[in-house]
Amino acid sequence: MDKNQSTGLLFEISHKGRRCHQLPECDVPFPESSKSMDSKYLSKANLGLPEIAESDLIRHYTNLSTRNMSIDTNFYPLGSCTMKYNPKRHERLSALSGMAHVHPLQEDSTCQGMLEIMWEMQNFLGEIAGLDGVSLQPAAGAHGELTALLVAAAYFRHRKEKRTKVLIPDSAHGTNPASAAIAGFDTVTIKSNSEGKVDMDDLIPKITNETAVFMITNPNTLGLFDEQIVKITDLIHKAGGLVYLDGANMNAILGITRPGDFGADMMHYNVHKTFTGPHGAGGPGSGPIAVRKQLVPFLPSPIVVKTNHGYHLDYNRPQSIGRVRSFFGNTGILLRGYFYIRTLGAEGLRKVSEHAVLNANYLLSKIKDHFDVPHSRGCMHEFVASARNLRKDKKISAMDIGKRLLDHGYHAPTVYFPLVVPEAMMMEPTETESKETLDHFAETLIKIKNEDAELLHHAPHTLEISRPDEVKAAKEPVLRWKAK
Amino acid sequence: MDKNQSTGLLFEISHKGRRCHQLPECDVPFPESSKSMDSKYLSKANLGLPEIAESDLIRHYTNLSTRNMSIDTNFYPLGSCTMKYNPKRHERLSALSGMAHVHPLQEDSTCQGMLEIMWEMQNFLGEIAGLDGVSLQPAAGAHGELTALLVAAAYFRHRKEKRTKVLIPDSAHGTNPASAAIAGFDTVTIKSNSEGKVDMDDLIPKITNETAVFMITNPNTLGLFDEQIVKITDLIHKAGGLVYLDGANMNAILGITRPGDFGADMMHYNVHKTFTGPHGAGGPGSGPIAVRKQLVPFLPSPIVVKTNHGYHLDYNRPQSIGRVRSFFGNTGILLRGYFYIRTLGAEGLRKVSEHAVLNANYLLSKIKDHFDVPHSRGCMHEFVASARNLRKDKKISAMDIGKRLLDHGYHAPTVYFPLVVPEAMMMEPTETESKETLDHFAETLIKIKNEDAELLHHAPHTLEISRPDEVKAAKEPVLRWKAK
Amino acid sequence: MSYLLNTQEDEIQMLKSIGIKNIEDLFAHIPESVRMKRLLDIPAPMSEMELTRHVGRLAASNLNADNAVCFLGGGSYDHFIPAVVDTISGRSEFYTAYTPYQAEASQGSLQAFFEFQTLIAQLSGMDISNASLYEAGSALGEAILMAMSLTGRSAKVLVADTVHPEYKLSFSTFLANLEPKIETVASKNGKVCLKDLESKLDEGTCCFIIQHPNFFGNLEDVDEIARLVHSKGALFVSTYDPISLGILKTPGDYGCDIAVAEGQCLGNPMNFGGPYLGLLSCREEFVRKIPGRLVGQTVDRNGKRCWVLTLQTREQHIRREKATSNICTNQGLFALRAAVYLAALGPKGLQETAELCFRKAHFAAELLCKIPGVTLKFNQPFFKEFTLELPCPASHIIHSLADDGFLAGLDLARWFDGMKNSILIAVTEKRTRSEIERFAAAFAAAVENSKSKGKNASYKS
Amino acid sequence: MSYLLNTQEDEIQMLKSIGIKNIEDLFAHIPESVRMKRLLDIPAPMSEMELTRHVGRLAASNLNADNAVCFLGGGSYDHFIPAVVDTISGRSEFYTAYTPYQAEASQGSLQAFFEFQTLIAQLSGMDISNASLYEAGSALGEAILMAMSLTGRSAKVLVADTVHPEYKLSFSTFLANLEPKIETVASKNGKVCLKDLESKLDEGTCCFIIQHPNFFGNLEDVDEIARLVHSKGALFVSTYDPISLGILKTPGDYGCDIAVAEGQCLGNPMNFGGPYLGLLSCREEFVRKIPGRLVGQTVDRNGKRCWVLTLQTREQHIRREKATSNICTNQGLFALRAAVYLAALGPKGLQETAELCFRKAHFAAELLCKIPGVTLKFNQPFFKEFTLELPCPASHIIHSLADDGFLAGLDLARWFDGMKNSILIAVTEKRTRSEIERFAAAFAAAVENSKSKGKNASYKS
Ligand SMILES: Cc1ncc(COP(=O)(O)O)c(C=O)c1O
Ligand SMILES: Cc1ncc(COP(=O)(O)O)c(C=O)c1O
Repeated sequence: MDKNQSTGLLFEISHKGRRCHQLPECDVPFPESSKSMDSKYLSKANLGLPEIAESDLIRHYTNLSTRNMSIDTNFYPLGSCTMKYNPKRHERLSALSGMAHVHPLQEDSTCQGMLEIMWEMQNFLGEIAGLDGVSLQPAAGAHGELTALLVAAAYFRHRKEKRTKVLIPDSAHGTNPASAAIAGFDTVTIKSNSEGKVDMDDLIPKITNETAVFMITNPNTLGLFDEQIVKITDLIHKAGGLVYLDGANMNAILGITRPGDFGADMMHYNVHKTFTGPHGAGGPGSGPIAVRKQLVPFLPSPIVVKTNHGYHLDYNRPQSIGRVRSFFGNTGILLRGYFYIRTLGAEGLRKVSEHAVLNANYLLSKIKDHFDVPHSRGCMHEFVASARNLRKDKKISAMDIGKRLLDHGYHAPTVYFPLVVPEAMMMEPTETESKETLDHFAETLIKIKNEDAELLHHAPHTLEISRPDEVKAAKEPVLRWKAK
Repeated sequence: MDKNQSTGLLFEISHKGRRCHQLPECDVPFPESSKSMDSKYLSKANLGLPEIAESDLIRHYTNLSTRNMSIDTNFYPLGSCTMKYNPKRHERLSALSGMAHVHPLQEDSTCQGMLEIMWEMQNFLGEIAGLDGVSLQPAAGAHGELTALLVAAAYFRHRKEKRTKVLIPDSAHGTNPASAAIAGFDTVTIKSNSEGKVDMDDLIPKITNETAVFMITNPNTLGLFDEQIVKITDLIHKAGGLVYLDGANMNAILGITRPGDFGADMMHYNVHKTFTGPHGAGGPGSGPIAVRKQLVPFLPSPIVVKTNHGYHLDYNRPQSIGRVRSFFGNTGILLRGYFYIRTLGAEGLRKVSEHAVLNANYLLSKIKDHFDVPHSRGCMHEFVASARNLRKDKKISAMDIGKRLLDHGYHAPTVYFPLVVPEAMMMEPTETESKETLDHFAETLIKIKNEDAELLHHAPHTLEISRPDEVKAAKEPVLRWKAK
Repeated sequence: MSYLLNTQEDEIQMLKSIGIKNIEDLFAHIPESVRMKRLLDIPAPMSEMELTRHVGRLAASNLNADNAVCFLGGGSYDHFIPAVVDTISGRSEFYTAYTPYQAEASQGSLQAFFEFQTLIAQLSGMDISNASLYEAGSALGEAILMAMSLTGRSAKVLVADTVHPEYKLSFSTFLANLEPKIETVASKNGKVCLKDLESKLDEGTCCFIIQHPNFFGNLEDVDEIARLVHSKGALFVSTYDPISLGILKTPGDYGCDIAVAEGQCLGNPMNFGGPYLGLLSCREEFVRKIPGRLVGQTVDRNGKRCWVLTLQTREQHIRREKATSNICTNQGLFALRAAVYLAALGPKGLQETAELCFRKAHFAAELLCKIPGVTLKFNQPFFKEFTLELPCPASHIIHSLADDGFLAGLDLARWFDGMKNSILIAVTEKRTRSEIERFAAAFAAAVENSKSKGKNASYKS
Repeated sequence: MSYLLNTQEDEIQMLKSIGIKNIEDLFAHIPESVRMKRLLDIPAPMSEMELTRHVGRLAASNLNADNAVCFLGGGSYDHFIPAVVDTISGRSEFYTAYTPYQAEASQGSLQAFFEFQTLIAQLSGMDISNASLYEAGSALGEAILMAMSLTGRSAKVLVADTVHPEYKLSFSTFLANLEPKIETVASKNGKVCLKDLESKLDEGTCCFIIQHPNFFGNLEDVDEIARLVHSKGALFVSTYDPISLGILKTPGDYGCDIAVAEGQCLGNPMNFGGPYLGLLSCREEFVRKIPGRLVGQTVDRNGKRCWVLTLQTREQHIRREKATSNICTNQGLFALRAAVYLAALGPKGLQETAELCFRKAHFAAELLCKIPGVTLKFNQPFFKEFTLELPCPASHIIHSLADDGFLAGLDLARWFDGMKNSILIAVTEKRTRSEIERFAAAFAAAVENSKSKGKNASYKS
């Protein structure tokens, strides 16, 4: 029950001489050698870290925490983010000493349990993707995109093919073009058609012998499954290119259809979305990738293999692109994904997607007569409503509606993405919400739509703060506290 | 960031067919014998437990939790309750399997670590009390009072003395007379004098050969150390009676003075106060007792003893009153007390009391010119202010001030206790609050005093609810939800 | 090490404001003669790192339900605790709050306790429940006080000798200096002897206390007992196993007046005996005699539904020596845990849990009874716990199975002479078939071993 | 098992509202040809009880820093994690929130990240920090991209061969298809050879990357390096050990331009390699080139101070292929943990921790070097980690010490041929004297043993 107490900055509540964590006396003699440390190495000034007692530290952060919305406190229909419930058993089990305190460079023989899990996880992700090889190394989805594109580049280099272009639909997430650029490719944008899917007339002429990869999100960021996908992947393959699937929306198709089966050659998972790693207010995530047979040799090293001497990490992969990070991967999040998959099994995974799509379509059915949803046909796990008419008629923007929702205890949908829909409000309820919650949310949305525009422009009215001045933040950036 | 979501009653958000905890298939064959269960034993109707999914269950309780004030979020100067900070390491360590999952009826040889801790704890509490024997069995302070009085009764029975009366100052906590009654004694109330201490003129004539026990709280509930204590204990002892110390206020005198040294023969500790067991919104607590040599044989069984075969539980205590509860005691809270004592050591414990008293006196110094504090001389770890004048002059009651403090993010002091002070506001800051917090609190108190009476009568204004109708609650008690 | 915040500089300013020179002056009014002249004799302080190492070492030395396989029960059970229970009881706002005296700042806990009261009433089939007592033993003491003042009878309290011995010891001590004498009703083949009950019931009897399933695991003839007890105008107090109500009928179903239980099994760890959770529920009309905290529903100034501590005129802080009980701090956090546990299981979960206990216990009993010389001591229906008669002292078996990593069960010789060879075994839903089979095998070996030993040497346990 | 809420009845109503008959219809537009006709090949579901047992068994089979004594480092360290760190990062509102896009509903995390940025800037002695990157290896990749666009040089990147081999592998992959070629600067006696550096630095060099203390544990001549690098207009990128800054001077002190670090040691468990925490801080003037999230301070409509994600025009969701980085989800929760850790330690705590590491490492080194044939491979000043030359393959020692319950150290043969007999050993503040002494004794025995073995059989490790 926070009342603005202890939420000054750590540095403002710091008080000279206070201590929280205290250390034992040193129990070893002062070693000869240590005297030899030259003063030129030693620190000069005090680091200016805050000095805070344990009770104040706890009060500070406990009160801060209550200034957040979160899955555990609020419905969070943030499109493209798959904010599903994070099971508590995952937190308990991933904290076991034999999980949390295993060193990444231990001998394989001393961490067989961990390797068994990671080996199984590779297989699960391969099976769900319908692809042949998996790397668990990437730390998040964007990292997975980059890794896969580096694999593709190595593959073409190996084949001595000079392919420089990556084709990306205009509805794609920003990480796709950004990853392509870092991987050294030129990006070519593909238009969306009136249905919000790939515009074949725009795509076909852009497929050339320079085409390296076509990156597609399917279901796409409008929540639509592009049924042209088989045709598209054929075209790309015929032209000698590879197809990349952005797997951020896998929550819609688990056990229903597999990227490998509809022609994708590479994909990433967002384990922190589809397989419910807690988002941590911005990570950590985990972005493993799955690829088709011909690309397997190029995957990062190591990969877990099973031999008759047990599991081990195979580094002996001469064609591998190498590493994309230090150590094994974001194991802690992979563990949660593993717990989730083992908990649900095949049926359970399929039901996840069935109900994710059911919930989205149900919510859509509740609001579609009240909000303009440009591309509602074939909605999967999410859909994108548009406030463009509201904007015209009542000067109410997508942002206004999002902010007003906060007053009602709902997190806002993803707004202004994808870019192809003006005043976009992207809603993804996920399968872990009830019909009742969706009913109340829909009612609220409709109520808000009919509220006074002024009220909405100034929303939220009941939160910790009102709307922040973002322009000021960017114009005169203040990125740290400074002692006066 | 709670918005009244998921906080209907569990029974109201229940939805037929939902599940949270699910169990495995039974892995044993259906046993012959089990068929033999007669249907007369079997349940008839459904129990009407709620049906809730894990995500809703977590949201329900997480949102509920934010409707509480607590140490971790607010300053909590609740007099007589010693609301000090509860160190997080205690929660971590008491949750270890080797602590939390030890069965109370294991063979001693299989729980030597646990017994070692409990044995040390007995010694620590004996040393801090200045007394000879300790029982860790009582579950809370009141339970400790009762246990000690039962010990006293057994002691007098053993000595064939018929002593029926327990003398209790009018400033005592309600549990003292209540415990005396259950222990089979008649209670005699002793007046307080103008200084808020024991009125010797009232006490002396009431000391007779029927006097069994004199129960005193020292420092008393006014936060005053009664310096007549030595004289009093002498008088009681001369009359053949025993002196009981209510140890709820031990936080004021750790390592400063010892009950045994000032004449107490028996006492209880509130481990959940003095030694920082979390209060859990009403327990669990732990109320071990310490007694003088002649009473040790009568302590409950078992007691931990150390032999050269290690530690064991001694049940062979023929004069013991027996048990006051099943199993060993509130071990989980005793563990936290042990962790605390081992963390602080002798110096640390003494400093606890020094700073508890320092903080109380400092707060007193800040407000005494603004509030009427009838008995401020010799204030220890807490003091009792009175709103009687405010009441007269401005119709502002202690309750009004307490409620208004809530609006400022401070928990209210203990109000209307002790009964000897009209419009009492009992404030105990504890040693784990900073000077800054006390300064802000004092300013707020003074500000409130000068606020408009109407505003105060209707306070709080910013919490989950406004003042509840307590009369209605008691007149037409609704103690459970009922299906319509 | 310390948790203090105020530094020496702070101290100086604070002393100035108080108007004294140094901290000692704060204690000046404590008679010199009784002030400590030395430091307490307490070991040196430990940093968190040292404490963590120290406690870790001690913890590792204890056999427990994680590093051993637990078949030990007798009132404390190794049931599974879903993670959600720990998560919720780990919320700071719940576990670092005090008793909810200020309703406006405590609606979270108050609502949770109101839900708890409802859950326990529903579970036990009674009208109302309080907000918790310490544990079952002392709760029975409170139930007796209640029964005395409800019936106006204080001559006699009857208790079945199939009730947990530690419960009996607890309430006997509790009543030591009050009027009623406590008489034990004999048992026959492991359950209440109805004849003996009938003969001992009289107009002075305020209540009869049973445990069902009883201490030996057996089911009692609850309907007949209820009839007999009520026929003499006494109250029927029953101690139940909350988990058993997943399949067994409730105290309310069989006419119990005051239902008491140990709530440890509802999501609370065994904690070497505590904190546990005393459950007490009863008929509506007893409401003003009920001990302990009660949370009631009401409305606030604006008519909004809310919750408060109520009927406090029963309690010690108002009624003092006339209070229904002396209890103050109760078991709030563990009541919360029990509520979360029950809500997490729901009706199906509780039923499945009870069925698993039942089936696995019976499977284990059958396996163990295949061991030569091992038999069920009573041929009575039981739920999750049963008593075996062994061809050797139970203590031998328990010791040797401990070395095999089993908490084998309870040596009944602890309380009952003449039961040297009897062991009480509990089987919860957590036990797997393979654990039970390994247990039976190890058990057989231990019996073999002990018998042969028995032949030559006949050493004392 | 499932986490679904909607029952079959709900389903029916929902389908009606949608206007379809059954769930399959929802997927009608997915081409029949690519729809799955079978269930996924995934093991059967597990209840929480089964999963807990299964994972418990697997966890128990792993040697770890709790059941073994850890002297293994090489970028991941067994430092003590105060309980407060777990308590705070365990708050639901922190770990179940998404990236704080809606500032009004995210002030908790935004303020915490602003504090994190300040703490890292203070710690590293740089002007500004971002809100975290994945981990050190990829963070160095980001630093190089930054350096390229800041210097406008893209011909050459220089890296010391004393930098962690996995970091080098990581950013090399990262840059594989971009312009700059990566050249390694040789080392001499375990630290950067200044001559070689000087000879390789030129006008095309965008930056030089070192690690200090370096991978082998040795301290680099940071001042001289800074001078050389800047003299050629290149940027100086240094990878530091955050704990070491309790006693060593900061990157800011020695003229580093972009400071990168692995933040695992700041209150984060070793987690078999992740999640970890990439730290990147730099000079103020680089602000618009910095990769990743940035939290900035501003005011709300009422002039109240608050925090928002800012300078997003650098980022992928606005800039797409022109973004400074492709990073989106970063390491929020671990940044929070690091902030809590640093706040919990404070200046004295960090200094004491660093001193304990330093003294215990040197104590261990002295003890180990008493073993015949064991010597420090480099005679350089070091902090908490050092390299030993052994009279036998490191792998032998590591294997046999694992059986004694030690994670003995890192076999350098993993990356460096010719270092078959070299082991890298890390000593943190957690190691006690007795652990170090037991370690040295076991180490001596293992060396003895291996040498003798070595004589007769010369088997491969
Ligand atoms: C469609 C899409 N692609 C890629 C990403 C990037 O994934 P991550 O944030 O895990 O790097 C996201 C998530 O933000 C996304 O929604
Ligand atoms: C002075 C005093 N005595 C006794 C008690 C009773 O202790 P407990 O609540 O632990 O039973 C209390 C606490 O409320 C108290 O303040």
